[in-house]
Amino acid sequence: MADVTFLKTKDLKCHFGGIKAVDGVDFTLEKGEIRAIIGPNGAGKSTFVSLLSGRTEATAGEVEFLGENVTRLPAYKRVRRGIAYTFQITNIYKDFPVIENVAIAVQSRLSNSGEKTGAGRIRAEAEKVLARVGLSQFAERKAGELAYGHQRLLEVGMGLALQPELLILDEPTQGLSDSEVSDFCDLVKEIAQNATILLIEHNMDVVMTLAGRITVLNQGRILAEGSPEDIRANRAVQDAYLGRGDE
Amino acid sequence: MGFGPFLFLATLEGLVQASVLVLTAVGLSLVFGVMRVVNVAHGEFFMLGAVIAWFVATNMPGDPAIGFIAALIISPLAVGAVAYVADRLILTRLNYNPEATIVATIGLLYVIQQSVLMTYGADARPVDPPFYYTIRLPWFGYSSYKLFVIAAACVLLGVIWFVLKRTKWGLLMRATQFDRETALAFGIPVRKVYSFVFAIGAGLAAIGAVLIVPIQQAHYLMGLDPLLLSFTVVIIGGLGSIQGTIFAAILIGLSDGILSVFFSPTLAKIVSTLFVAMVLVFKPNGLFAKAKR
Amino acid sequence: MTDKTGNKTFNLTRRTALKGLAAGTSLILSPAVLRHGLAHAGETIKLGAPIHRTGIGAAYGRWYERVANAAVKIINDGGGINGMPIELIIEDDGTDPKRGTEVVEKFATEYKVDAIFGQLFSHVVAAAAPRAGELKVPYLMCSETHQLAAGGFSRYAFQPGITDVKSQIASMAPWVSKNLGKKVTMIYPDYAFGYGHRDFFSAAMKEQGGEVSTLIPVPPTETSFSRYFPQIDPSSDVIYHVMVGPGVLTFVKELGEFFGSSHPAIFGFVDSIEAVDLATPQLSFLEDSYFWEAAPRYAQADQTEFDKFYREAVGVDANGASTSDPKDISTYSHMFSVWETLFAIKSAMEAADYKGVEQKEAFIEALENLGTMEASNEHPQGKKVMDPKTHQAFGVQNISQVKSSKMEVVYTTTIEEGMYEPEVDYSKMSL
Amino acid sequence: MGAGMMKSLILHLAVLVLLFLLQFVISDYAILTLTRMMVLGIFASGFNILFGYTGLLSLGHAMFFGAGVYAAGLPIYHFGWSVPLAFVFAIFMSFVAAVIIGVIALRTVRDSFMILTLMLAQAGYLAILYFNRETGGSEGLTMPQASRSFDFLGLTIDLTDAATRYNIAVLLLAITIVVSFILIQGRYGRLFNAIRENEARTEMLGYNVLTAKLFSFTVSGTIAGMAGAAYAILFGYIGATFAGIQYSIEALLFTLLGGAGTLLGPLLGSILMTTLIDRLSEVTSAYFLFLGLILIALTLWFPKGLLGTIKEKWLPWLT
Amino acid sequence: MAASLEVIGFDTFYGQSQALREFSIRLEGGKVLCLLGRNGAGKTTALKSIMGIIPPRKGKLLIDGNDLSEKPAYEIPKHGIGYVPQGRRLFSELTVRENLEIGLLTRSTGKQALEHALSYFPVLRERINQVSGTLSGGEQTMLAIARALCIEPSVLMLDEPTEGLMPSAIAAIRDVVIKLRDEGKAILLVEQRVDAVIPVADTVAFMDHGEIRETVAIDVLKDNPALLQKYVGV
Repeated sequence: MADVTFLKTKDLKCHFGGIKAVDGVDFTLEKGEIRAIIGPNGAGKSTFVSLLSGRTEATAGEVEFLGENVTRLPAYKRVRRGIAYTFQITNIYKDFPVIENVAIAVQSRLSNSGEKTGAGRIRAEAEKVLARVGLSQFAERKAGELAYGHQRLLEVGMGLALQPELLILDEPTQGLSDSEVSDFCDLVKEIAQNATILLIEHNMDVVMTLAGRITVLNQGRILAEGSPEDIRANRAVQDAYLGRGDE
Repeated sequence: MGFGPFLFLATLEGLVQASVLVLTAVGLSLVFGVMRVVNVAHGEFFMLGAVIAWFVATNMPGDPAIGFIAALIISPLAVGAVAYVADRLILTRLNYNPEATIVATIGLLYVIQQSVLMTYGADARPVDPPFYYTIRLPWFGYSSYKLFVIAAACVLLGVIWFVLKRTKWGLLMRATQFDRETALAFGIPVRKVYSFVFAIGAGLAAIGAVLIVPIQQAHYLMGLDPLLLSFTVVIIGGLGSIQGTIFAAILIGLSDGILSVFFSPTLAKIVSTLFVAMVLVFKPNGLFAKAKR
Repeated sequence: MTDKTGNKTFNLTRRTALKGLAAGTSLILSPAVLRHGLAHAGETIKLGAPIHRTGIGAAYGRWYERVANAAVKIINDGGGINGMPIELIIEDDGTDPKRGTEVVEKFATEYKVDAIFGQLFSHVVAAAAPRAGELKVPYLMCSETHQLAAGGFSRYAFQPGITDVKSQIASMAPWVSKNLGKKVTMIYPDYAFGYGHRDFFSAAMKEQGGEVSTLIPVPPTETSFSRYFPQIDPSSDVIYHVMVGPGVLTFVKELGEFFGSSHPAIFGFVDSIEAVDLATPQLSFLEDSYFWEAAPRYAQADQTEFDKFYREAVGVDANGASTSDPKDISTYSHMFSVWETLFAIKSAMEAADYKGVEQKEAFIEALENLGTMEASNEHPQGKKVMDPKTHQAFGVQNISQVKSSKMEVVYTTTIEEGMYEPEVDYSKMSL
Repeated sequence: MGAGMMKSLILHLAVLVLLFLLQFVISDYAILTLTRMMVLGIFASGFNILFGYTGLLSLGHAMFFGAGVYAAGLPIYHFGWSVPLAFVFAIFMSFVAAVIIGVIALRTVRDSFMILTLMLAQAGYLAILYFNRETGGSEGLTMPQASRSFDFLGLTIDLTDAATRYNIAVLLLAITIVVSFILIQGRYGRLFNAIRENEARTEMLGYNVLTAKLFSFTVSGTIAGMAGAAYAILFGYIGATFAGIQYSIEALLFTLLGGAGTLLGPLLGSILMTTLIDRLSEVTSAYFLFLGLILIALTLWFPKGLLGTIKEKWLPWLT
Repeated sequence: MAASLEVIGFDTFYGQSQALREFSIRLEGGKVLCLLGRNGAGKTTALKSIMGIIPPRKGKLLIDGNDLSEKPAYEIPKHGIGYVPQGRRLFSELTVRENLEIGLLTRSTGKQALEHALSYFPVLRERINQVSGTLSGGEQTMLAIARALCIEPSVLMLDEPTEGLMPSAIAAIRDVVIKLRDEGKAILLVEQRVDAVIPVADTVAFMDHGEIRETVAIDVLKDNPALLQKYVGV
């Protein structure tokens, strides 16, 4: 059997009433990539990844993951197949201890893969994840009491705990300080050794540091795609950002 | 009796019921629409309105009509004041959190009900109607006061409509309902509007109650039925929509009156309750909701 | 030794180890002991009265309580029972089966009463009576329910004050069919109390060669009634109505509005206007219509000395209203049952020379053997006959006609007219 | 097993043992009333699985209590079924009812869920009235004398005996607590909590949230139904009031007072509230006034209830 | 002379997380100050904090020299701040007139103010009884501005007024902003796109992480593409 495409969308559309948030996107992603999606505000980036993760239902078109059509699968089933999503606005269990946040994700992975879900095992795995994202010292703290940057890391840690095939990071560095951003980039590089990463990002430094390829969305369509250098040089992209591409 | 007059009577009765129901339910709907608060104590405001009407009417010397008119003024004001205080003391402090307000208004329900029990007692007491006159039709007689109730409800609805659509007060409420944050940014004291809306909602229930006590009697347990019926009406009409509420009140009033003539009234209630439940499941914006957005 | 807490329920032999805990717990769980446990056994006769102070039975409960207090006062003023005064303990049962049962339990085990009396609404009785039997405390209901005579309860349950509804209804049918007509439309509450009327009266009419042609059940919580009236069969000779609950006044008012002056004969159970002032302007249509009454609300021309005495003691005037407020109408036709029940307890206890709970069995047997109770101050409604098998007392019933907004008795049944074959024999059951 | 879990287990077992031992020292009345408190405590415990642990506020849980009452009582009354058989049957019927109602009700959320459960319960209550020839309507039915004692595994169990009833209640309470404990300490407990705290996030972690909610709803409804069945067989009377709104609200009140999301909270709430009402009714007829005041006070100042506050402040390991 | 708008040291939080740090600005009448920064930098939060919708935990607010720090939110607009929120937030089920009347509610300025506001946008006059949700995007923005003008503000705050508009509409809005500035109003403008502000701004403040990182005069910015690169990307 020939290599299946890791992730592929065909003419994917999502319309809210008259607004065409995503309007016919053909997109492919290869295993092992770090791909960034950029674009001006309202370009449809978040809607697009919501369609991939199943948070939003597609109006038309298809999503294919590991050779299977997942367009009609509910979100939780896509997660079980390996698509993990981290939220743009920090979305954690604020009243629970940090470790419990991760443990919930670990339990999900273990029980979905039919493994034993003993309390000890879950805790051990959760501790490992916390170590990876550097939050071990806060394990017993209430998640809501963490600094904002640490909450973002926890958000990523929860995605990581699922050991996904594809990790979608929606504006992960938003609100992080410069030093946190660079730590974060290191973390993503490390994660990328085992997983494919799709990243929505505004911070161009981050994008340029991490991404192998960049996809530019504008007005719900793909405007350009290519290596960071190509994109930097692309006139259409600059127009889109500077607002002269409205017509 | 022929079928025609039969239907005619059922319709009249349905309209009387709808008249009282519409006032009560509009109050509930207004509170839900503007404040997003499900007020479980709404039926008790109704009951309180009836009881205060009794106190006013029995302590007012002279013609029953004077007592009645006094009740029509004093009772809604008094009930509104109670609601205003309740909002200030309880609901604002809960920050209008939906779950907490439901539980707290359940508490309020008991507090009002039992306070009335302690002061007014457990008896059902009648209020004299402002006038006695039975209209004799060829097939049956009908109380002229009941026709007055229908007319009064129409007038009051007109007033409500006018206030909401044509006055500064109405605009304040509607602005708060649609977007409280922006309302705040235009100098609308949202919290105060909330308190007043809560008071007005309760006052409307009280007016409905004053109109009904000459027909029914004031009793400390009379609040439950109007509460459930108002819920029904507000759900079918679409939560927070005043027009929908009016439509639904007439629909429910009429159908309840007519259905319970043909079926066992208990069965009619079961069917309508289940029907409402299904509306909630499958058409959560109410039966008359246009597809929005 | 007298327990310091006044609690006499402890078994001293088994409270060694956890003494402190027990004392604490019992204080929390049984606050009542502090108030009522102080009198020593054998000093008073304790009677527990669970009363419908609140809930849908409240209009009745208020008068039941008033009558109970009046009767107890008379008994105590006369030296009590067997030389012991009655200690009357009243608690609200909320007209609720669970609370009603709890109160019965409390009376039986906490207050350790000698007997319980006073519950009226049948759903409360249905829940509470069996528990009284299990706790082996005499339970005297004032409720009209037929559940007792139908064999639903135990040997501890009695109804000595008021005749049950089956008997009341059956004794009405011959008179109705003879004097008013044979074709009847019934309007009755859509719950147990109404079903009794529906079934017993239909059967009794059939026996008389009449028929109940239309049945109109109305939910007890209904607040407006007009829409039910078109179902009334216009060819009926008689409209038979019985309604209970807070909506009764609305019911009769709307019936009047609907019919105006021309209508079939109307026969109602007085329940439809219990606690309602007949002088209300809109009730004028009831003029000339008929009611069943157990005890006539309005003092009759031939009023007995006993009725006069009873009215005075309870504080009710000749119109059945409170002497302090002529607008406050009593539940005259039912509340006498409390009075007569208390005096039945008294005479049974005296017959058994009752001194305390040890003589409970003798007391029960004495209740069964009350036999004929003649009309007297103790039985102002009239003569009663206690059936030892069914534990049900039977008495006379009255049919009254409304004249000038008062009710005049036009016919009084004999006790025999209301008798039926016993369906149970409690006296053979174990105690 | 963690130390916290161990402590929690010991505490719960100790409470159960204490409840068993209490019967040797407390007054007769306390035994009678504590029996009822335990049965209602079981009902509230069932409610708590849904409300306290999963975060779904049902205002119609009396429908399951009522389902249990009638599914146990009617076969005994009409067909003379043996008590154990009727009891098991009632638990099964409550389970079926919970699954069906859950499938419908869980299509809605928040306000709508609360109103919908209220409406469905009201329909159930009216249905009992409507089928009054079978159910006895609002008057209810008194269980026949013959059903008040039965032979079970060679033992004659007399349900008119207070001590017997008390011990059956303790046993059923123990079963409820132990089952709940296992459930809550296990992976479902974590999942329920996660749903309560943040449903959307939980779905995005790969959980089928709807199934989990239905599971919680079913467990909750079945326990409530078992409590109802126990009520019917232990106290020998079935009536429509037990399916009324009042009982839905009592379950909520007990849970809020004792502490939502704690296993012993509902029982504690039931004991305190019933005792309070019992005391107050000696002084006033308007004892429900205090019920209302307590509800308001709880939402304003004590949203976590007694045990919930204790858990938060001092005993974080409490289940 | 006191500044029209002065914000001193706002610290604002969403629950635990801090959204504004030591946020301070000063704005004179007849000037336009632009807040620039990417999504989540705290621009909208800054405006909402000024309006009191999300009250700051710390800091001072002065309008025309009046200290409003302790005032409840609904008092603030009465002292002369008009607010055009992000996404316009019209009362879309109400008519154009009703939307404007909401602007009039809390000040007794009456019909005159309404007429004056409409004088900037003749097209709205034609649609005065139309339900505002049915207006075109550009008209909706105009209405949002007119509504803010109804309270006769000395300070006008606009949050991304040109977002999602056609270029022609953008130009029209821009002209009105310039006109208002020239009439002496102090204008605080939030934008993501530099090109939108270059023609109107006097000063640009770059925000990131809830802080103002740099404040530059517009002439400086025009000549310095490196700054553009740094804060807006590309």
